[in-house]
Amino acid sequence: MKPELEPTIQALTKTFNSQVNEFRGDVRVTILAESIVAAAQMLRDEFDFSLLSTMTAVDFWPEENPRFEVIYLFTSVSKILNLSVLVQVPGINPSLPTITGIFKNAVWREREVWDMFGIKFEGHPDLRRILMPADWEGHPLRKDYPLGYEEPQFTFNFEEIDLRKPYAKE
Amino acid sequence: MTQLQEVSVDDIKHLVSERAIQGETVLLNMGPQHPSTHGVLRLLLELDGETVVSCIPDIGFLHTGIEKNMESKTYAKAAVMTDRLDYLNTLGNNLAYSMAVEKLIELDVPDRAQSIRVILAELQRIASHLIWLGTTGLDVAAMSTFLYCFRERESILDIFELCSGQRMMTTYIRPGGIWRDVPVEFEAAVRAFIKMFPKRVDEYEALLSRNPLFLDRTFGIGAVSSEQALNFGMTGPPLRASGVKWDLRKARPYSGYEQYDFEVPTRTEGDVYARYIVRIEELRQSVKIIEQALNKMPLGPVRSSNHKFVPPPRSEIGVNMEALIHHFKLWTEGFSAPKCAVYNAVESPRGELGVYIVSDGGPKPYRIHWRTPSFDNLLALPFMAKGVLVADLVAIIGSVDIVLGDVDR
Amino acid sequence: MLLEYTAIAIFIIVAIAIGFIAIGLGTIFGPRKKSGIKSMPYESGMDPIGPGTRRLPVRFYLIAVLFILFDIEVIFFLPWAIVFRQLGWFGLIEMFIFIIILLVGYFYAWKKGALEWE
Amino acid sequence: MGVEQKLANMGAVTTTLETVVNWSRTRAMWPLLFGLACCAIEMMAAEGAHYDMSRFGMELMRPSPRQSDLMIVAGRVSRKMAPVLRRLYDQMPEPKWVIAMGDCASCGGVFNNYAVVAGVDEIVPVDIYIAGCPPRPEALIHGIMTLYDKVNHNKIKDQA
Repeated sequence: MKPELEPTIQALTKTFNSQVNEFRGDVRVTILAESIVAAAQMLRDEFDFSLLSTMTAVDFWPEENPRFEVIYLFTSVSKILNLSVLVQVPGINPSLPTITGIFKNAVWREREVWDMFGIKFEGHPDLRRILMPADWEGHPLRKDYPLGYEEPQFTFNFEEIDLRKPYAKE
Repeated sequence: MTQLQEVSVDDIKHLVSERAIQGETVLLNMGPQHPSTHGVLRLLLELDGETVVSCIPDIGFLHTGIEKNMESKTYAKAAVMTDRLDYLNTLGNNLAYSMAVEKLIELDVPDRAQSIRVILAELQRIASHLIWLGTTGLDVAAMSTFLYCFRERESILDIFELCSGQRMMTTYIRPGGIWRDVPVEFEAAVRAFIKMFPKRVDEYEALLSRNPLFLDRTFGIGAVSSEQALNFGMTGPPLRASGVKWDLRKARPYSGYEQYDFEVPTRTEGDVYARYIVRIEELRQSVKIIEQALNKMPLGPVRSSNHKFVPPPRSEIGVNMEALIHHFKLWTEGFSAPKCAVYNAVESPRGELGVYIVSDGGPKPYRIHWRTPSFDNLLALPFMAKGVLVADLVAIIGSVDIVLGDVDR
Repeated sequence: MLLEYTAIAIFIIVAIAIGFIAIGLGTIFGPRKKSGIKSMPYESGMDPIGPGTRRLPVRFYLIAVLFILFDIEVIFFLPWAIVFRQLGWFGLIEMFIFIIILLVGYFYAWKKGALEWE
Repeated sequence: MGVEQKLANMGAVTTTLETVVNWSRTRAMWPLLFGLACCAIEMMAAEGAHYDMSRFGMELMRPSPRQSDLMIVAGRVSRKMAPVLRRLYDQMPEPKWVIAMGDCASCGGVFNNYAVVAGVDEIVPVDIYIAGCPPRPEALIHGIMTLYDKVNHNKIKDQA
């Protein structure tokens, strides 16, 4: 744990009840879903975490209640610090407040998390699918979404795959 | 004559201004197949004559689900997929992924492998910048730079082929070091390249830097201030061109970068010309790094000897029973990582390339997220493109240097 | 006298013939297959939005007129350049006056801002 | 249809006509500028000065499908790109050919998941498959040579 990170962690744990754990030098603070906007605002203004490096989600599928875990990774360019903030999100109609007001690059990151995991973001300017085609149903990066593995065509199973492969007519 | 399939304006009504709905401004698709979008990027442009009123990027045309695919492969086999992410910076992807896995399982890397990794990463940075320079030259009607840049890139690809047998998708940097030692001719080839290359960069500068046509097309266009750049999440040359001195090789040195002295070129204007100057300067700095790394390259093993995670060399398998067991376990089931999450970032030619691995204790990564720089650099395009001529928009897309494999993953 | 004209006539005939042969072979031997999508306007692979023909801003027209103006001026140089020797000083001065008149027009357009895009 | 379909079986006349027509088609076959992913970089390297694909009549990579005869699908085709690819193929004038460059275009390659079309032959009829990930520029030029052989041997009768 870098010494400069101490005041930030104290401030975070004081204002929002949060657990802090550290692994291999990365500090991770877990806070509640409602307070993410305030935390982001505080981190950017008071502690100069001016760059939202990335924002993504992880799907712990069999567990139902906190099924998703959304990770915000903040970087402070001036103090060369990294801090990741975790938010637990339930599985049934998951939703989170948006932080696009604070960080502009959250606009696309949140659209990607919506597209890949189906987590809604209230207040997002235009929450559309970003990577998948617009009429795609299902959210691919969820654990219960099939990989879409098709059996590759080798010599031994060439004929039967050839029959059902939809070749393009002229 | 079948009826013209027209996409009516009202299903994108919430994105464009109302002048488009009345039909005053033209809605044009600078679509997935376009010579100057550097890949399959679709820009829905709202044009008033030649000036761009608003530009709405639509990405995903090269989304290949690499993150989902990697979840079904073991750590060693997932390394092969990392090359296909940012296909101009294949060794940089390998480096980011290998260092993340090494951080996850606390694997040591011998010094010789560290310096070879630095040499290859810097050579890959030069090759990537050369493609950027060639294609941006093409976009701004300087046709000859394309041929010069690809001539130099061929000599870099010969070096990659020399040590790994493949030109682009080498997967040469793997968790625990590099795949095998570089051949004897490697050092001579790299020295020859370093001796020849600075003169070639002066050739490019002579072609473009003080060329009035190039200056008219690039000066003062698409300027981004440093606060806006940080707020958009831009990293790499576009951020350094806006005046923020943020380079991961200096900020958080990895793989031995702290031993080499090189400057991080920055400018303050943040426009297309500033990004051009920053990248041209980075070409020279990379040559300096390669030279120092080559001089400091120690002898010794190139891959960690911890055979729980790294497959033993083939010579040992026939002789040593334990090595055979390690080899068999690693290549069938793979090593299992502790249950935790790790983030590791590397400076790619486009910016901060980070890998976030969540592991559940099994041999396969539970979730891999790639923080790719082009995804955020592209986000600033609509802001830069407001009120700009279409020809300048082409120069701006070139200057941001996006790679669609990086954006769509 | 007649000989020169026959030379020019042959030249013109051969030029036209080559043009027709090149295009004719293509239309005769080339397979053609009409289809709805093929006749649709190409917009880098996507569906065109809105009607194709619409009102264009006036600046395009302005640029077009200026181009035609100065292009015709260049065409007038060609016959002058051929008989340049025979005309001698008279031709030179005549052509300078012609150029100066057009330069006046050019500066007028420049100062009025017709060349600026905005 | 062209006149050659009408006088299809006139022995010597059609064979010499055939060779002339096929010869003319292989001398300046302009590819469609359609680079998708990594194979596009190798295609650019093949177009560059070192391998110089323009020695084989491919001087110009035409961005618009109206002026191109050959579509080189260089890279992985995602589900979102498939309709665009089919539209571009339809908008190319006859006679047209398709080269599937690289494993991802030929059979989905490394990516066997929901997002990638496993092989471009599900969308457009492919003439030549080039293996390699990415195939070397020499492999691309070898593919073009095989395409020229194919074009030189195609009969006028079976031209739809």
